[in-house]
Amino acid sequence: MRLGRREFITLAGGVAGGAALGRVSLRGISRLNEALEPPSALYPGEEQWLRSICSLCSGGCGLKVRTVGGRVIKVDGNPIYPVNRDGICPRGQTLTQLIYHPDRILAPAHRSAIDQPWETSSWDQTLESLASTLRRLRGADQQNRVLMVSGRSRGLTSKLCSHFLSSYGSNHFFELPSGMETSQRALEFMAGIPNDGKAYRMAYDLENSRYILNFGCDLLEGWGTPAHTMRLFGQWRDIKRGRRTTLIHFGPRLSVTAARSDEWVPVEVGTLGAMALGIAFVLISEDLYNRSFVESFSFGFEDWTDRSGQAHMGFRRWVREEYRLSRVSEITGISSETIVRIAREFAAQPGSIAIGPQQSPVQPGRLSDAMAIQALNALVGSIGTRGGVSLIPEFGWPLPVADGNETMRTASLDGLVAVLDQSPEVLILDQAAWFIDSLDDAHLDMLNRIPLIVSTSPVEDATSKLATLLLPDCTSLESWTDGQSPSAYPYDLIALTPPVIPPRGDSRPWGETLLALARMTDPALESVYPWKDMESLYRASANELSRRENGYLFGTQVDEQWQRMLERSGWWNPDWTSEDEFWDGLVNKGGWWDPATWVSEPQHSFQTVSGKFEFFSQRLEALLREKGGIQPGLQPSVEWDRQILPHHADILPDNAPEGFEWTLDPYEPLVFFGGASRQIPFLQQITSPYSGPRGWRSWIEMSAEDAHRMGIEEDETVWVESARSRIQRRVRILEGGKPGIVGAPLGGAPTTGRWARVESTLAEILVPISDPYLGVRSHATTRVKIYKA
Amino acid sequence: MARWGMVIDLDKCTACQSCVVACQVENNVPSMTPEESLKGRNISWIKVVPFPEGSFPEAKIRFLPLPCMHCDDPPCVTVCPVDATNINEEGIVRQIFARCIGCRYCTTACPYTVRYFNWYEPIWPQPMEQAHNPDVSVRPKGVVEKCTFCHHRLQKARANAIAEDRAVVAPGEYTPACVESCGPKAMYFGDLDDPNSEVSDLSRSPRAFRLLEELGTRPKVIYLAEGERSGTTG
Amino acid sequence: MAQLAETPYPPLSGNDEVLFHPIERTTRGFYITVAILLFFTVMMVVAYITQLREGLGVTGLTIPVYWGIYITNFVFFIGISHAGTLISAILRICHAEWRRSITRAAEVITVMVLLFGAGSVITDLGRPDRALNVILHANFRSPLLWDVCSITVYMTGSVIYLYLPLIPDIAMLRDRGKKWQWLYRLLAFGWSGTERQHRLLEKGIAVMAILVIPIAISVHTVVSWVFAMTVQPMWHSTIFGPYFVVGAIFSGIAALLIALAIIRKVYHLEEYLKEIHFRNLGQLLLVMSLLWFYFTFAEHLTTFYGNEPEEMHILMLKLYGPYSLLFWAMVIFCFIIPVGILGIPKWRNVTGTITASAFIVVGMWLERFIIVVPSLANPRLMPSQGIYLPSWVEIFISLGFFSTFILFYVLFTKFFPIVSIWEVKEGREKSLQEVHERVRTYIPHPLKEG
Amino acid sequence: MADTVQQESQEENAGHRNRLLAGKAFVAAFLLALIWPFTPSIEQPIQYNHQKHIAAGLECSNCHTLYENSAWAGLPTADACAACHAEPVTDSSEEAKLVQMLSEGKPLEWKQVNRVPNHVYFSHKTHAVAGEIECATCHGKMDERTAPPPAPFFEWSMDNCINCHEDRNASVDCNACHR
Repeated sequence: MRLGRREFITLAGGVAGGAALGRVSLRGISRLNEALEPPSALYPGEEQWLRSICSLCSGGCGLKVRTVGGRVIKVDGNPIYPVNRDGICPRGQTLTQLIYHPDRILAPAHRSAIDQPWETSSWDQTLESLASTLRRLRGADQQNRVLMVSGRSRGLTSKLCSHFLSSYGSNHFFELPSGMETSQRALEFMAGIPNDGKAYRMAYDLENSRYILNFGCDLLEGWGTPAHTMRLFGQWRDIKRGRRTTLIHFGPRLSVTAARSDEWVPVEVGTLGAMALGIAFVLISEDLYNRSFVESFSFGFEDWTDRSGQAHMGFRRWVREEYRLSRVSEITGISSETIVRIAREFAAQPGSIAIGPQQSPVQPGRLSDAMAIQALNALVGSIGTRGGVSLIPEFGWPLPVADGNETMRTASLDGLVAVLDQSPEVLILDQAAWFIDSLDDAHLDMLNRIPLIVSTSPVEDATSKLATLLLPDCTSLESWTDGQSPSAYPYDLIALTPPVIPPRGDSRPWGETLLALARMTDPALESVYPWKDMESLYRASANELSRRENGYLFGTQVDEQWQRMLERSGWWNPDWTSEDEFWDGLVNKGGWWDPATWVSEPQHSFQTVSGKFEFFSQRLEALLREKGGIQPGLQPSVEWDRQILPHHADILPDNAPEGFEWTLDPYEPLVFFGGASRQIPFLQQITSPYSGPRGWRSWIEMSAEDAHRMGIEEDETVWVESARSRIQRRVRILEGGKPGIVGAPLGGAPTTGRWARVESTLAEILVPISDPYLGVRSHATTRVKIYKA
Repeated sequence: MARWGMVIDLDKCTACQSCVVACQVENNVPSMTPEESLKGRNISWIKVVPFPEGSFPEAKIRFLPLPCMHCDDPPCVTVCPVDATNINEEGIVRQIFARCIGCRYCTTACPYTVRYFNWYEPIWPQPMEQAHNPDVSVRPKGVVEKCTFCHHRLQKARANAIAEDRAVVAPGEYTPACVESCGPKAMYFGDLDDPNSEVSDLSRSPRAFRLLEELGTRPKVIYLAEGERSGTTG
Repeated sequence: MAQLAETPYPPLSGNDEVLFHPIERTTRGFYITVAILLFFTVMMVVAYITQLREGLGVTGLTIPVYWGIYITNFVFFIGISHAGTLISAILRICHAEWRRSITRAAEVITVMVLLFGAGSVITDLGRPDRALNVILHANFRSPLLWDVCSITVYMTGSVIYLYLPLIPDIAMLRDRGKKWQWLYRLLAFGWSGTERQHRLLEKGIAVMAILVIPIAISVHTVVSWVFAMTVQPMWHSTIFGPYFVVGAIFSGIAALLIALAIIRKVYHLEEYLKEIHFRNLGQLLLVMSLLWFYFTFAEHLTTFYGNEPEEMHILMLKLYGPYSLLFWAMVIFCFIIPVGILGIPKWRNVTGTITASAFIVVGMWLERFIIVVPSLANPRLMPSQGIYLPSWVEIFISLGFFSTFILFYVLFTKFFPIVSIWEVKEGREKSLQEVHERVRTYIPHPLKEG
Repeated sequence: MADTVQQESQEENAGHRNRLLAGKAFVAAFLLALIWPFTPSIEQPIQYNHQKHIAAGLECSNCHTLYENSAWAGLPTADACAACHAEPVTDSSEEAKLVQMLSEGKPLEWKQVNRVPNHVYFSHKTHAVAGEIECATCHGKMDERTAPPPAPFFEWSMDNCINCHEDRNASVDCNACHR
């Protein structure tokens, strides 16, 4: 082919054009690529690691917070915080999502009715309007028409809340029950507490327990302090610690705890007490119980005669006659072999402990069951010993006021509902989403009649949905935050951290709001609380604490060992010599604690009538006498003893109506523990580890056997109907679950905010069962029928 | 050169999923809208997978935290048509988000299903983007992402080591977010090639096993099977 | 030689004017057809724009079903592409004289459908804007890149193979001097029908015919390797290569038969596409159906006897589980119905073969779906996440792909003769003689013996 | 076949050439259009004079406080400026602007000039301290600048990064930089 000039130009042009086009498209595509990139993050800025305390549940874990350029990036466990030491539960991790939640309430707001739009207003205005209402009611001597429900059960702000209400003149303060109330009451009845007006709490030395009989507690789903319990669980199974701690779980539902225990004993619903007594039967009849403890330090084990000459049945005979293995086996549905085996293991070594019964705000368990469980602890001598259970003085932030009286903390849901009947005028919901969660529609109607509902939630939640006045609190990272020994934790501890970031928007710590409210309501109140802000209140409180002569500022685990060793040799080497030093140490180290709180030598002086551990609680007897007995007209007799000795009583009627063949067992999953956190997307994505990430709506758990029989598929919608009402739920099929048992989580989809979904609450169908002794609900297990929607 | 690996003690795991959230927060993983979440499109570089065993009453549920296995012979790396995923000398399998074309061949080739795809532009409802970790890129839509063993933490640790004239990253200096957050301390992380490290010690335990070992992927995440219950007599 | 001159097969003559009709006369039916097809194309564009803007989230794909009907379409389209080039090349090499009027129709299918095969993969990409990375940062260890290579080569080969035999026909159109002169002039490449040009063309076609066969086989083998090279249960199979190739030829022939039947009917080409074409292709289809069944059977039986839990799980889902309906439909469509119809010589007519073909095309699409989805939907370490259902976006894009493919095909017939005119003419003029001569060479020569 | 092409009419050829020329022009325009707008110039709130400040004895780390110990260099805050400029020190109009802003309590919003893509991990500490790379290598001679740079001195492309890494034997592992 000849190559002329023209052809050459054509060719060259083509080549050049093609090459240019190629280059250009490549460039263009890379530009496009850049354009499609998400916008570059904000300019980073300086990185800091600060300390704080988690406020998402009553556990109050220590936090290590990473901030970059003044923004909270990551929250982790504080390695020197003794409760959680490094570890943290998933909820704590989501503080970033809470702080920067798109539905954060950033300024006070009010509305005339709940169907009206919100109007934001200044703090002064808003507080003044609330204060004027409070003044008016006080003037009319109607202080009791002011109610406060609080979601914080520990810490100085909580104390301030209850004290404020009592100084104001109302005695309707309610706070989140810890769920340990029933166990604690049982222990108080049997082991007694000093009558010195101080607060006491029950504590377990689980760190040193070797064999744990867990009667229904969801240890791994938010029991006590989630991160602490998880740390304990890791320690129980740490190969480096030598012996592994055995965990036996009793309960009808295949919970995460049941699944992760060494053995799951799927007892029938409401038979935990019978199970405990069955084990007691084996211990007694095989002579496996701790003879030295029972003979020297217990009362009511053998038959006895009271001062009036009335013969009483001893615990030994009671158990041997009433709780024979065959009967227990029949009640609980567990074979005698299993009961005998577990009882022998339980008695075989020191450090055995029985904990329970099952706990949650809706099912705190029965007193009689709890007493049966504590009786087991007495039989193996685990009261006050290493690895055992004890009642220790409640130690926390002192409120430095002259008059230390607080409103009695009424922790029962039923008590609260009763007050709602008395036409209250002001209801303050302080982070109380848990409370709304446990109410059914009828209760909510009652709430709707209250003229003024105040919500303090930092984000839109169930309380802000009901409220007509918002006083936005800030999260614990935005304010001075304290911590103290969480429930069941065996050591005295207080902690304090300064704010990590300034409050977002116009939110304000609730404690400071209360101080301001006190100032505005009444000069008398102002004189009680002379502090301008929480920092100065903490300072005053810390000064009181600095006068204590025990404990240490937080340190590493090595420090902890060393301090224990010192204490054992009778030494105490304080980290501070003055109030200022104490304050500085407290703020710098994050807190103070006493690693030697737990007395390792058995403490065998009991503050009971007999001065011993009472299998037959004379204090309970006195109480019953005062109340006129459970069954009116019943005279002291063996029948009388029956009511006082630990015993089993059916909670559900035997003859269930036709078709109501399932038992609904409500529980709190870890992510909704304490009722809040529904608005956090990361938590909605991990609601249950059972069936993968499928949150954003509530569900029920059904055994594979039942589901198969009913032809129900995973994720299918069904009706759950009780004698009261019916609700819809999605089904999660639980491979290996106990047939006839339906697990139902409390909590579910967010009720407000951008991700709100309409869902009927579980409370709608629950039929609460009251404890005959305490007069409050003990169970909410409910007979239901289930059919396809 | 270190060979980073993880040991997960299944005996200690409480299925709390703290690792899952820690990872999401650390690595700027977007949380899904409820609709997407219900479609099963959650991205979680580590997830807890239940393995029910046996039927009532002898039922057991084992929970398996499942991050990327960082296989020594990763099936995902060979199939990527554009070299967007690779394994480096230290055995970390990574995704180069800027190169990925989103063909999802790697996600299908991975026998562990631990690679995730960005179905949409990630959503950060204002002002949640404030909490972005500046050390980790935000992935655009249409690319695959996966666990990186928190590689950015290694980058930082190494930067520190270099600044302090150390040749290697000290043990404990580099820990992924999941391991750091684990409450029961069921997760361990370190250099598998260092015979004295905790992970290499644990990897030789009789309880140690690897997932789907028979596929020849040689995972660097090693599980410890559940321990035996203590004897019945003290 | 003298004897040959006395052959009783003188050249035939005939008028092929009818073959120009589709190009030169436009009917109302054409416009209606195009309008309908365009509608789906527009819907496809709308759906794709939605997907580009929003992301692949608008599809029904989830974790772990990362591949759905886009990939199914990809495998299916690439399979269909074997209709043309491969069949026509084999028939050419074998000197099967009946091929003359069907080769063009077949080759066009290949070229057109390959576009959509490749297009399916692009559609499936999360970042189509970065598709060029495949060239810029090629990783040759990836079977997907082998695909890119072999499909590119196949595409090039098929285009050349389509184009070469098209040249004399284009020249004919140019010489008729009607519409689109410039186009035909450009494409005719100066064809004047000289002896030298004919020789070159024949040589070119012959070379391409031979080249294209291994390329075609490699293409579908490599497509199968995309799956087989992973360790996923029921993908990791050694016979996937031949299995896919057989399936491809199978579906290709079926698609070709449907195309032929439509062309025959619409353009009144009964004289060119005779019953015998359908009968012959029908026989081929019957053979492929049996072969396909053999492979399917072998594949599943091996899995069943191996009894490997992961594989068995997927197999059981296919046989009895949520995919059983599709699975058994596939067996019926691809084996029972075709064999039932084509096995009876009387039914191996136009109606019979296209009925079978229609079932086979659907059945083979199902086969691809059943290979892609169940293995993904049930990964080893994850509880099943339900069944994958394609979203409207995927459905519209798939429908659009089919309709646009048909549209392109229709447009092709509008510009170029769908039956190779010169080859038909050549056959008429020379082949009787050639066949006669060729057949004589096969026969043992009795004359020499005497 | 070439014979045939040559036989095309002259007119046809001329038309062909014109089309070709038009095509070339199009391509050229396309190229220009794509390249032109992508070098935006960055305007800072204050026309800061690096030369003057460095001559007066300021160190890089006085304002870019983080560069020696973190991944980021850090941009000066209003407080840093206020340390000297609470009251005017010179009669510069830019300074007056600054003093005005400081007195009004307005934040000083510097615009980031050098920006690596979102998917890159770049540590100033590693480069400047451990790698002992002069600031000027990437940022140019800032001590000679009297006004803020409108565009990056260094082109932040992967090729440029890798070239330098190869020259200095630094890691070219993808994971060393991609995040």
